Amino acid sequence: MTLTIILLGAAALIGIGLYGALSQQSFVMLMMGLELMLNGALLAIIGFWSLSLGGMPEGQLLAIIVMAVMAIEMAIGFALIVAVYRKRQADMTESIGTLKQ
Amino acid sequence: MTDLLVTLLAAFTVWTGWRVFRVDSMVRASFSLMLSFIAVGGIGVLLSAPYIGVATVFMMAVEMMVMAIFMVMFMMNPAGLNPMSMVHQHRFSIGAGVVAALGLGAAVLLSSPPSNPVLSDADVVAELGHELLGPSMLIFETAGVTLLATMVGAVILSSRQGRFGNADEGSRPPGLSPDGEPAGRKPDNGGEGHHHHGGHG
Amino acid sequence: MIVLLALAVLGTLGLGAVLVVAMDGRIAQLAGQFARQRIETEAPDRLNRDLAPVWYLALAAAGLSVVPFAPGHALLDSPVGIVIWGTCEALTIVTVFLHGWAPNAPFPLIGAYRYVAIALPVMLPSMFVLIAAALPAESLSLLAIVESQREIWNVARQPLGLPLFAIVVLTLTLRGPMDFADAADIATGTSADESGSARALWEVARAAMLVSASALAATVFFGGPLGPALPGPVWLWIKTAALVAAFAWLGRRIARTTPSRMLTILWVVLLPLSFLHLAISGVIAL
Amino acid sequence: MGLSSPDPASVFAAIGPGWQAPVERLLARQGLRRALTPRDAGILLVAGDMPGTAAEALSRVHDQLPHPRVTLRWTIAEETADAVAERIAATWRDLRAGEADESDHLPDQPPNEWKGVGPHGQGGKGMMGGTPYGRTMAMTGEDIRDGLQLDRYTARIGPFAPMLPPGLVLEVTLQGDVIVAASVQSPPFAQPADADAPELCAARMLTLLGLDEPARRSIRGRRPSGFWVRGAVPRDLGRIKDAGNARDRLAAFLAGDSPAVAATDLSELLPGLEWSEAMLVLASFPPSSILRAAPIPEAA
Amino acid sequence: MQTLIIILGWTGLAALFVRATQQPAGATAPQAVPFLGGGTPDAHAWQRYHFRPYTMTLVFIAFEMEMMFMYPWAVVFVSEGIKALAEMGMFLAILSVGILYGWREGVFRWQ
Repeated sequence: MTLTIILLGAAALIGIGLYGALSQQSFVMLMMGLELMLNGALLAIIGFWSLSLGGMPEGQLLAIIVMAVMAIEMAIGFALIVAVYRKRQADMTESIGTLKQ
Repeated sequence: MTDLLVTLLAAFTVWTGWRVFRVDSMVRASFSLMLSFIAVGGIGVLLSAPYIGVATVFMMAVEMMVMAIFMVMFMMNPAGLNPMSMVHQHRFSIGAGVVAALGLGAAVLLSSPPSNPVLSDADVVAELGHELLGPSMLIFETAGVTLLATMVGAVILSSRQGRFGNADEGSRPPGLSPDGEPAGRKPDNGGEGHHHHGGHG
Repeated sequence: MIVLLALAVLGTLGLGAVLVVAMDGRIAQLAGQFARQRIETEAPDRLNRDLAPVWYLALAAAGLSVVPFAPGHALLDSPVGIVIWGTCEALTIVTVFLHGWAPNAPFPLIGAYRYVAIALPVMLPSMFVLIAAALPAESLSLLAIVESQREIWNVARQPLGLPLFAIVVLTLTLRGPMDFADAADIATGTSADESGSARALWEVARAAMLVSASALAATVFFGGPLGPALPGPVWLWIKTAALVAAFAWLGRRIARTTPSRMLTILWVVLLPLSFLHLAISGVIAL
Repeated sequence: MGLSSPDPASVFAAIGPGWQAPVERLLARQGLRRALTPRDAGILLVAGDMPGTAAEALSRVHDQLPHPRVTLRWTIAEETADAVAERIAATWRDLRAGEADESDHLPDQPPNEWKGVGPHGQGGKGMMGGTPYGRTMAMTGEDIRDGLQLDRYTARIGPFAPMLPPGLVLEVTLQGDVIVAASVQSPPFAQPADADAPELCAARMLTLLGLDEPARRSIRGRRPSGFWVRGAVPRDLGRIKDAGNARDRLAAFLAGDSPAVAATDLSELLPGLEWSEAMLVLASFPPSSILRAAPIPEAA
Repeated sequence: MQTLIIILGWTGLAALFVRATQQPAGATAPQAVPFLGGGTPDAHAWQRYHFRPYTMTLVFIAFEMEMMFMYPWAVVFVSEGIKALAEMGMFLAILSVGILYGWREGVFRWQ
């Protein structure tokens, strides 16, 4: 019962995150969507670890890894945004295509 | 009781997650996302994962603070003084989001994961510590290397002054006195860069 | 028992905040301010303006809740007490930022960003110091940290800890050398456009946070409720009051440098010092 | 110190020509407190005869005080500081008893017409256009330090800003908290040599360093105490030919000297500095040298 | 559960306290102008704020992840002994390289 509620919440978070990541024109808002999807993943991991896996330590480790992925995604993502903005004065997702030249 | 609290927190995390894309102010969007993470952390605390739960709040408070800084830095109209909407392929995105949520939700309802709750007297923090230093030692050290690569990558990408001097010459600030050295950042950086703390000539 | 502990936290916070304000000689001043007009700036973020002092007070109370008032008795008897305290620190940064962001005015905005730049790296020494204190206790719980100090207080066993933590306390409470949010050159920064009861309330919240942080320092470095003859809570109060006085005195005496320079100092001097502190504490604990 | 300490009168000082030193000495007294922002004050102390150019700014500062508020004038050189302190204390008692208040000087009008425009009544158009809630939004521009073209915020600061010399109106353009352009709109008010007194100059810098109590001690002619006072000023800040840097000048002030500083053009001195650094540099000049540095506007 | 209820309780109490002590905020147009020493601004203060140490914050969030590993490490430090010291020493040494690199590139000050 508890696990079902948690997993439904996680599914909704992933859905909202996917919507945000696909629909936002701005790079930073797109990253919000990604974070939200990872948030859903985190929620699901916590639920599984606690209610279905009997507290395997690997479950906690996985949650930490998800958080590390978020941190890395943010650091590299924002650094990329700064680099793009410096070149193009824009933070739109479209402008990254023109950066490749 | 626990079920009720978990339901409330799950509803809260979904609602604040939705608010992220509905509010105009970037600061509110960032901290709405932070509230979403806090609710997830709260669920963790409820489900006898005290360390992971609290640490989620701890890490995400910091990360969303940084998120807010960058959101305000690079978004037009960061405070949402004018109402705005910066979306593309809107219908498709809504469809994708709904399909993903419904699909995952259906999978959840149809499957029946084994019920094997964590023992209430288990010292989960110590277990994690032994795991980190024992079987998962390699993961732990790999994470260190990955984080190092992240730091170096972030510095290279975002910092303008490269290894061989500034990427930008020609925008040197004026001197502190008419014929003095330039104010602001000096182009000659490198090993002793930290000596000009405020960076003034 | 829980009710008793909750009352102890509330009483300590309330009376302690009064004590802090009294030590600054500002009781009458703040009392008068509560009656004055509260000015609203142009197009403010009302929600965050009203919530910032709420968070600040709630964080002070939550931080104090993990502090044991007697050996074995804390309101928040959590196995991860110091992580909860670290979370309070992180959320305090958010709170101060929101306080400066909300009025939509230049000086508060500068203060808010300046504070974030300084307070984020300050979290690193803070975490290292608390983790070092957890090493001999073999637990993240403050109850265990108190128990581990029965023989010798951490202040003697880990000498670098208290000075490093003093910086953290001054940052969290916006005092003296670390008061980058409310500096004089930006006309009291995040509070520059706040008047009357809102201004006084922010001062009260700062005072409450000082009590909370001092109580934590008393627990981590001075054995908290441990002591001869007197009951545990009394020892905690004595130690907390002494630390409050010490931190307030330090805050009035040390000069504040420019934010850019302080940032460099934090990363280049204080972070290696906290590495060193952790290494020393680790070797001693083995 | 202690529970019995009385409520000091909270005074925001609008200092006119020639009154900087007397006002600074007055507000360092026991029982008085110099507010750094009018939001924190109950009494507006107007010292000296204000030139007509500063009248509107004075009204603006007056209106920014929260109610209840009272204006006091100190314009007669014969009136001693003791007498003014008495007057302030009496007014403060009235104020706390709720027996005095003043209404706004300026009309209650928003800076721009905006009500009712736009889909949410916010007054702006599109993403960045119009005047939402009565003001425009800042626009991007060149940056002189790291080349990220983010918003430039332009404002006129002064003549009664407590961190600037009285009378100085600076039009500054900020990117973040770094000054990217500065121009002097009106020079500081002329002050007699008394304002250059080393203990006053030291007190101004000590206030910026967060040492309020030592600053008051310095004004009262006692030795200010504090840790890391000189060291807190960055070493390379505000270096001027023949007059050392800001740290040297602070050391000289503390030792009781008032170094002569050559005139420097503020619009060249300030850009590139972070705001707190800029304020420290300005405070490290005696008022007379800032007056010489500011260009005299063409005779009106 | 107790943890959660206590923290929520403090938040509620703080909100009640703030509600009880605060007067309604309001101002006339000249009162509401942000304080600039008598001067006036051109635009809203809310802007694409050029936060100067932005690279520092990126290094910070990467470095701060190490805390996640350090807390559980601290709990088992004494029981694992010298091995724990060595492994964490290596981990911190790896991350310190990043700090040193950032320092050398001058990211720990206002850009």
